[in-house]
Order: sequence, then structure tokens, then C-alpha cells
Amino acid sequence: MNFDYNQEALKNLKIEDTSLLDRLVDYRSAREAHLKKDHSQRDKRMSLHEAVAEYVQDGDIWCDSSFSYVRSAIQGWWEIIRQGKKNLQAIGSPNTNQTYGVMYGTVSHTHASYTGAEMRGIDKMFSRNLKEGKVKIISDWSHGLMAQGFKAAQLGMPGCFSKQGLGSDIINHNPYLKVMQNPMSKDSDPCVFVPAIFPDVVIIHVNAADMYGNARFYGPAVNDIATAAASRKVIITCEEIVSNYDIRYHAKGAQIPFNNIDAVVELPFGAAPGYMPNEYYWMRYFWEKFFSWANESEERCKEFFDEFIMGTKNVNELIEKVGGLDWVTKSRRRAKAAEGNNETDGVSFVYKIWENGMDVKDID
Amino acid sequence: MNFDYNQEALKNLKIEDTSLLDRLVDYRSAREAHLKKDHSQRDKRMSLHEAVAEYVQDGDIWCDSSFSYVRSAIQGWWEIIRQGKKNLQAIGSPNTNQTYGVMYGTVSHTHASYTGAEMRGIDKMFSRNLKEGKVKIISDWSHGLMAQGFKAAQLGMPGCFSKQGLGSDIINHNPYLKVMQNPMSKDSDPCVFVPAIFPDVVIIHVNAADMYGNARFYGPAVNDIATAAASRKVIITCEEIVSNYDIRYHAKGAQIPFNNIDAVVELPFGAAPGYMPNEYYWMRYFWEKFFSWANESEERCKEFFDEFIMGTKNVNELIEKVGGLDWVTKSRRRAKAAEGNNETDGVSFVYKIWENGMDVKDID
Amino acid sequence: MSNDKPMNPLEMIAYVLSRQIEDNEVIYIGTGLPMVAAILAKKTHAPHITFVYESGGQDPEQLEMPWSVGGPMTWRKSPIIMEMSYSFGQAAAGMVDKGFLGFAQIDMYGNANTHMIGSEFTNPKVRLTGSGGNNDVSSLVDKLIYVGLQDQNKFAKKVDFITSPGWLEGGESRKNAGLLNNGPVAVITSAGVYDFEPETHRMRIKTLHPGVSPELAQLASGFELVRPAGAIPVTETPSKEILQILRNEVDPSGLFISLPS
Amino acid sequence: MSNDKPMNPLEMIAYVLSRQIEDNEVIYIGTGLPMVAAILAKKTHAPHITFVYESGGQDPEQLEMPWSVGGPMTWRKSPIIMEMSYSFGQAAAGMVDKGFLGFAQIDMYGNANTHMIGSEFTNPKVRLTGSGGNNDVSSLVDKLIYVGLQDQNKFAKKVDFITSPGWLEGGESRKNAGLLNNGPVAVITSAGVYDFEPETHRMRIKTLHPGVSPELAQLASGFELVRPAGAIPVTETPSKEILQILRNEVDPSGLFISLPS
Repeated sequence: MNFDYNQEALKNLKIEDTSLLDRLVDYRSAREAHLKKDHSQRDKRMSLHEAVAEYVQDGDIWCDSSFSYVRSAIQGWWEIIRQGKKNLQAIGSPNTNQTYGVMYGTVSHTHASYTGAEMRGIDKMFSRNLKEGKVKIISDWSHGLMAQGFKAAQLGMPGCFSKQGLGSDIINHNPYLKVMQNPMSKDSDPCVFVPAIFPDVVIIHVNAADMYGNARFYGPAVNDIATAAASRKVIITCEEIVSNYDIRYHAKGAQIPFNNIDAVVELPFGAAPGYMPNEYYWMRYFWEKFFSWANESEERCKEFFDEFIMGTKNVNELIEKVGGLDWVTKSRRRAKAAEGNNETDGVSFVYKIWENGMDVKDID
Repeated sequence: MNFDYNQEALKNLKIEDTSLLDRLVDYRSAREAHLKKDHSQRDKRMSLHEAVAEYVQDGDIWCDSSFSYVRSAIQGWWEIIRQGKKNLQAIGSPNTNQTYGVMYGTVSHTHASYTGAEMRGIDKMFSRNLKEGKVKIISDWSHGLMAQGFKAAQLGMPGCFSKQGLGSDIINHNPYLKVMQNPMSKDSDPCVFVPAIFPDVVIIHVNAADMYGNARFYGPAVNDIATAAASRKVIITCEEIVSNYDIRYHAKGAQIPFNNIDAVVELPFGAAPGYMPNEYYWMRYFWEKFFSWANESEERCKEFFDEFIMGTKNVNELIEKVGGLDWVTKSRRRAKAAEGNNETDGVSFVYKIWENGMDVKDID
Repeated sequence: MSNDKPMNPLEMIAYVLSRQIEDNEVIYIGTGLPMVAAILAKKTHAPHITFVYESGGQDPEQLEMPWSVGGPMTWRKSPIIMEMSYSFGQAAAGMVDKGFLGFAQIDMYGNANTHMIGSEFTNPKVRLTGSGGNNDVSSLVDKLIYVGLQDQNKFAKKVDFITSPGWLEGGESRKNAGLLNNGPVAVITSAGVYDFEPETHRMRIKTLHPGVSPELAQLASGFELVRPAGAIPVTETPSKEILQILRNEVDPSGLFISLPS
Repeated sequence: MSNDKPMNPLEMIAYVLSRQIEDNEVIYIGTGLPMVAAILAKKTHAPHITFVYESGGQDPEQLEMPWSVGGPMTWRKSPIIMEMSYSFGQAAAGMVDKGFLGFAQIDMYGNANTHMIGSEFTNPKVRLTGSGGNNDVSSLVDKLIYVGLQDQNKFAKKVDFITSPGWLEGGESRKNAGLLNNGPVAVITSAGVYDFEPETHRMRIKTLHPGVSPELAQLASGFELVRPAGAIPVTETPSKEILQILRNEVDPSGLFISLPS
């Protein structure tokens, strides 16, 4: 297919070669990719290393999952970085984990919706990298517009209209969006056309999956049900692989069906250092130090990630760094208390800001 | 708003006054209706009689819920008929329960997607009424196109594009649909524009709801989550009103949020004579006799419904007709066995076709 | 039901239909004969297929024939039950390989009608069910297979309403209309198995059931059937073993595969 | 924290913001001060409000301040957790009354920027977070309220990027752009409370905090503030009781309402 992009946005984003934009909206190629797969219920278990090696290629549109620090497939993402994958387009709502991928050359382009640390402020590392041209924004979105694009893909809509984005500069900085008249209205009724969007690969971390890929999780889905349906390749990492009977007989059932899935990786703590619903609290030591050092300077930033990502082979080594089994038990209790499943009395959620010299005990 | 309808469809449907089409796609008026509501969490419990009297007006676009014989709010619908509401536009995917409403003047217009009895064949009663002009089709749909229209409404999309309907005569018989070029493509890429659709009123029957309207159900949602969000007025009928704690602490949670809901009616057996997941089997005697008599003649049809709908004041009287407590216990066991929650051994699902003179015992 | 009875036409259709299903496929199923065929396929040559239903159920634990595509037998302990929009969406996204549809009328290009008989939409001779999910299935699944009884009225020169687009007017017309998928690949009837000639996309005899000549098949058609070059093979009939499975395991009450007495 | 301490500016903002919330409303909440204000409102004059979060949580059981809008405190035993598209969809459908947003820059028409500082998108002085849900909240909720510190740079003559559309160029321009909702109704800052003049939709002083003169407010603005006719009221300050609730029950660790020492 040949695509008709928003010309003003191309100009504002200084994009000359539009071919790098095509795959995100090429719904026919996504359909073809899905049709070509083996659709049978079969054993899809493999190691994280195998799954990333096989299903993530240089230049892919990689989609982050869930919500930055909550149930995001961070360990899958770290494995992508460790394997030295290059020049990915990063996408996600939010798209916050991309930022340290830029430093390693893993990410070269981004479909931006939000990169930052919420109440901890902006991401100076991302700002630096953007100014230095290490990463280029090739489309700018709001969470809601991107969510509609993902949902359109899931629901067999090549595109949809939205009342979001109107009057903003987002629509002048996104080659995929166009202001159009609502075809249903005789009166003037401008809408934003949003195409369905199709990442190449998404890794989704869940609480439980069976070996075919039927996947169950707790907490917010955010866009994961939609991106699993839309993405050309989908890797599930999960806290545990359960029996197909468990999926069938559990009241919650699966939220993502097996036919979306290419690989199933059993990976306890796969969302660490982030939060995993019903399983473990986020590693506050990690995040507070990260925000502080990454904001401070490029060197500090490199030092931090060389220790935590490059200096670990797998998530168990990460957990040892922040307290090992001690962390595991405390973190589990804290997560369950936060959610109202364990007794909260005696469990502390007190927030501490990073200061130099602090260690895990100070910010557990 | 002034709307721009598919002119060929208007001609084929012989619609001259298009004003009766407007409300279904008037997303601004649906938004206004939602904004005007009291949004607080408050006690919305009332009787079925009160809810229907207050929230269903003559001429409303009434939406059927769930799937014809499965978890549809049939007792809510019967109350609409009993209260003598007139000239409703009927909509739903499927829209099968409308058919006996036409006989009582409750339904005068229909947005058609499917009316029939699945493997039992077509609905001759509906065909007769259509020929006699007692009901007029004012838009013709497929299940999928209608589902996209509902979903667009739920997701804040004034409309969406679809690859369904193309090349068919449906798009020539639906004033809301238009063939349009995909705005994202330079190559020819015809799509069907589907507007978001907004019923006036839907009654949804669920397993459990709290007094605010947070609602939980089992089995297929079909379009109910979307129509609850889209409809201007929403009545929940439920097998039981549970505490807000039960909704919060139950693994499944609610699928429909309280802020969609206007009235909560505790109505055990509210889906009867249809099937209710985890609660009771459909009343096979009722349905087999219905299909047979309704197909036979207008007189038989009237006789049937005068007994079952007009001849009952409430669902308990219906249940007495098919066996009372005996039916309740048997039906509960059969539903639970069908779903794999009760032992199936010894439970019969054998299908019998209606013959004159049969009674409940022959087809229980 | 006795296993010695000779095969009846409905059993033949169920068997032939089951052979259209390949292993590993995800397939859209309605009630009736397609359901019988799919269960037979799963119990014989295609154990790894997955059933999906428009109303949302997927891959239910098999127990009894469903009496409705929304009924509990379509979602009994399903790993997932989808909303209807999502169910069709997965077909659009390329996750569903095959769909099976009946018809009241079908024309030489595989355009099918389940809407109405008659020339006037607002005053039909008979109003049929309408689309339901038929249009969506025919527009979205990779490959579409029709099944039904064959006579001159059902194999119509022109259908009174296109509910499900086939190859439209043949040639490139389907593609030009913007349809995503392959379109109909087979029609299974009481007389034979038909496919579509690759260029013109006209319906073509592939095999005929035992005892059916090309002339007889043509007599039972309102349009000219394309005959392939060479001899027309006889449709393979089910073995005794398969008939036993069909009668004893798939539809033991004979609801779908017994002829009305 | 001692309850005898005098009120600090953050506490004042939290209180004033809380007064913008009316009982029975459904409101979009982010982390930080809007959260503090909303919890204070719920504990005082608006017990029947419902919190919704872009990431999907709704009406969580209150325990602690969330550290992320996706975190467990936003969906602790929520009756329902929505997908993100659905969460915004309910705002489009008219189910959400109010939203609260911060800003890095805001202009006289309430157009707000959280994207970037600088004149060149591809090479900004500073890249900020981007929209996140800000554009969606500002486009969809019935009424929008901004909150932030005020100075000449933040109250900008022209914002470097419109992330969240306010009244655009004033007059009918917002409506003409096709936006559904009311647009911004108030801006709460360290200096005062602003609304928008009904015709021109220019930002107008409504009340000023104790000790802030109109001249001082104007000095802390890069554009001309509209002054209402007559005397400008002093913003109501929290009572001792409310300060106690704020300090002891809403943010006992003082994370959001303590000034950095």
C-alpha cells in the first residue's frame, strides 16, 4: 500500500523518507502476518533469550506494554537491550521505558505520547537524547489518540474518528492524523482521523498463561488487549505457566487469546523493577536512584544502567542487588497490602526521595 | 445537528421523513443526556414497574441486550409491552425479541441485523408483520457493523471505518453507512464508514449489581458493555443486588460501571424464559411452542403471547406456568452442568421439537 | 441409531464439509450442519482446530450441540469469551482461517442471500433472518465455505439481495470493492462440491456425489455451472468408521443428521 | 506535621483546588496536588465524588497517595478497571464532569503546553513529557481546571506548543475547531484564581490570594490579565479544621503539601 501522510506534520518533523512510517499503519501486512502463523494450540514455551532472538528484529516497531512501572514487560525489554538489537521504533502509552534504550542504540525512533516520571517530573535523559539526535520523534500522540488507534486495530477498523487532538499542535506533529469532516454531519463537524496502528512486536507480562498463550492478568489492561491483537509478533512473559484447565476454570479467564501469541516465557519477576499486581511492589531503590542519576548526567546514567541492565544476566541477579529473598517476601506483602489482599496494618508505603549514598535499606 | 444520510438507502427504504433517524447517531445529544445525569454513587434501586415507567418513553430507540435467548433482559422487555409503550424503534444484535413486540404495537420501526430462531429457521411472524407494514426497517445491518457502531460510541469515536459490508446490499439499505476511501491510503481502498450509534434506552440483565449500578455478569458480553456506555438511559435488572464490597472483592469485578446506570432492579429470573449463565436453563417448552405457534398463524401467535406475557403480571407467574419450584431446581442444575460447574452425568440436554398437545413435562 | 443404515444425504454433507477443514485452523462456526462437520473434523483428521463463535465464545469444552451461538455450549469453560466486536475484529486481523455459511440463494459468483425473497425490500415475499454475522464472516475470514441444499431457486441466476459478498461480478470486482479476504472457495451441497474458476470466479463443479451426473447438477441450478476439463471425480464418501463416529459420538441424538421422517 | 504551622502556598493551592470540586462529580485525577485536593474535597464538602484515572482504575478504596496513575492506589479494589481507550471514551460520552491538569506554559486563552520549551520541535531547549492523557482530558471532560505555579514564563504570551487546547484564539474558535466540551473554566495558581471572560474567553482574575495585589499578579504574567469590574475578592483560605484534615488525614507524610526545605 502507498500511504497519504499529513504533509504539514512531515515538514514539522523533518521526515523525508516516509517509508519508515508505513509499517505502523499497514493493516494489510499485519493481517498477512497473522494469517501466515500456525494457528494451532501448541506448546509455545521457550526461554526469554530464544523468544527475543527469534521475534525481535533490528528496526522493528517495538511496543511497550501496560503502564511504565506497572506490569510492564521490563525484563523482556532489558533482554532486547542486552542482545544488542538496534534501531527500534519505540511506541507505547506511556513510552517511558524507551528512554534508556536510546542510550544503548536500541531505540532510534519514537512514536511519542508520554516520556517522564509522573510526579517526579520530566525525563532529562530523553530530552538530552532528543536534542542530540540520538532519537527522533516520528509521530506525536496523546494517550487517548494512541489508545483509539490500537483499539481500532483490535476491532477490525482501518481507522476511526476522534474528538481528541482538535485545536492542538499534536495533529501538526503526527503524520498519521488528519482533521476531517464527520461524514455523518451536514453541519461543520471537524474530527481527527486516527488510523489503526500495528506494532511489529510487543512483549506483555502477565500473572499467568498456559503453554498455548492464553493469558490472564490483574490490574489495568491499559492497551495490552488491543496491542496483543494488533501486533505482528507477541511474546508473553508470565509469573507462572498454568494448566489450560486453570485458565478455563478460573473465574477471571484469559484476557488475551492464544491465537495472538508466538512465544510463552515463564519469567517470575518479569515486571521487575516495576510493580506487578498481586505479586510484588516496585523496587523503589532502583527507581529513585535511576530518576536522580539519569537526570544528573550522561555519565551517571551510563554507570547506573551498566550496573543494573548490562551488569545482570537475568532478573534474579537484579533481585539479589536489591535484597534477594528479603526483598521478595517484603515486596510481596507490600503489593498485596496495597491492593487490599493482605493486612495493611504495619506495612509501610512511605515515600523517600533519593539522596547520594543511600542504599537499599534506606529505600526498600 | 443536521445529518447527511445515504440517499440511495433512503430511497430503497422509502424513508421521506429522516428526522426519525437522527437520534441514533446524534452523539452530541447522547453526551448532553449523560452530562445532565446525577453522577453520584447513590441508591438507584426501584421496582421494574417504576424503572420502565420512568425510563422508557413512547418512540424511544429501545436496544435489546445480550444474545436473544441468553441473558437478554426479557422480563424488562415484557414489562415494556405490558405497560403499553408504543412506537419504539427496536435495535439489537440480534434483534429477535422485537418480533412479538410488533404485535402489541410496542415496536413500529426496526434497525435490523438478525431476527430469527437460528437453527429453528426464520421468523414468519416478523416476515408477516413487515409485509403488512406493522413494522418498518429503517436501517439494515450486519452484527459486526452494528457492534462496531456500538463500540465506537463507547470509545469516544464519532465513527469508524470498516471492511465489512463492502459489495453487499446492506450498504444500500442503511442510511447511516457510506462507502468511503480510506484517508490513510493513496491507493484505492474503499471502506465502509460506520457512525457511532446511541440507543435511547437499554435494559441489561446481569447476575449481580450493587445499589449504585456496578454490574457483573457471566458468559458473553456481546454488545452490553458498549450499549451501556452509549445509551441515554440504562436500566439494570439483576438476579441479586449485592453489596458494593462484593463487587469490589470479587475476582471478576464489574463489567459495567455505575455511572452508566439510571435504575437498578432486583429481578430474579429476569432473563426467563431465556437462559441465564450460572443460574437457569432456558424454558424449552416456552420457546418450542412459541416458534411453532408464531409460525403457524397470527391467531395462534396472539393466543400464545396473551397467555404468557399479557396473562402474567411478573416472572414468578411465568415460572409457575412451566413447573414452579420444580423447574427452578431442575433448570439451575441443568445450566450449571451445561457450563461445567455441576456434574453433567445424569443431566439431560436432549432436544425435542414441539408437537401439538405437548406439555411442560414433555419439553422441560 | 443403527450403524448399518445407509448414509443419508445430510450425513454426506456433514462429512464432505468436515473434509474442508484442515488441521490447525481457527474456524467460525454456527449451529446446525457446520457444527456437526467441525466436531467430526476435530474427532478425525483435524484435532488441533479451534472453534470461535460470533457471540464471543472460543474453544469451549465440547459437551453437546449448541442450540444457539450464544448458548452455553459455545462458551463452556472457554479460556476467553470475547465481546462481539472483538470476535469479528480477530477475523479482520487475520486470526480466523475459515468460516461456514448457509444460504437461501447463491449465485454463480458465490454471492449469497439470507435477507429476503422478492424484488421489493419494503414488501418482500418472505423476509429471512437478515445478515446476523454472515456478512462479517464472508467479509473477514480468510476462506469462506458455503453449505446448503441445491435446487434451481437456491442456485439463483440473480440473488434478490447480496447479504454476503462472493466474487461479486467476477474477475477483479471483489478486490476492487475493497474486500480484504480471499472470498468463497467452496460450495457444498446435496449434489456436489463446487469451487470457483480462478480467473472468472464462476462456480465450477469440483466433484459430484455418487449418482449425481453433471446434467443432474445443472438441472438443479438456475445458472450455468462451469465444468472442469476432463472427467468429474465422484465425491469421496465417508468410511464406515467415520459414519460410526458421526452417528455415535458427534450427533448421537440424530438431531442434525437424521432426515425428517 | 504540627498543626500550628501557618498555611503554606502549596496547602493554599490544594485547598483552593478542592473548592473547585462540587459534590456528586466524576473527576479525572492525576498524581500530585490534584490528588491531594480531590481527597480533601471528598473528606470535606464533596463526599459523593468518584475518582477516575486514565490508566483504567475507578473509585479505588482510599489508602495512600498513588505514586503513579497506573499504581495500585488508583485501582485498589475498584469495582471496575477499564482499558485506557474505554476510560477516555467515558469522558467523551459525557460521564466525566471535571479534569485537573498542570502546565509548563499557559496562555491567555488557557491553551497549555506540556510538550517542549523552545521554538524548534526537533531541537527543543527542553523536551517535556508530551501529552500523556492531557490532551484527551482537556478535549473531553465537561469542565477543565488548570493548576500550577505562576510566573512570567509559565503565564506565556504564546505557548511553544499547544498540548491541551484551551479557548484557542478566543471567541468562537474553540467551538469552530470541533471540540466537544466546555473548555477550561478555571486556573488555580500560587497567586490567585482565574476564570475566563465569557465573550472573549481571555483569562480573568477571579480572586487573589491574601497579600497578592492585581499588580503583583500582573507582574507574574507574560500576558495581560483581564480585571473584573469592581473590587477583586480575596481568595477564601482554609479553616483550621480543614488544614488539620489536610495535614493529618490527606497527606500526613507531607509529600505534596510541604515546601522543600
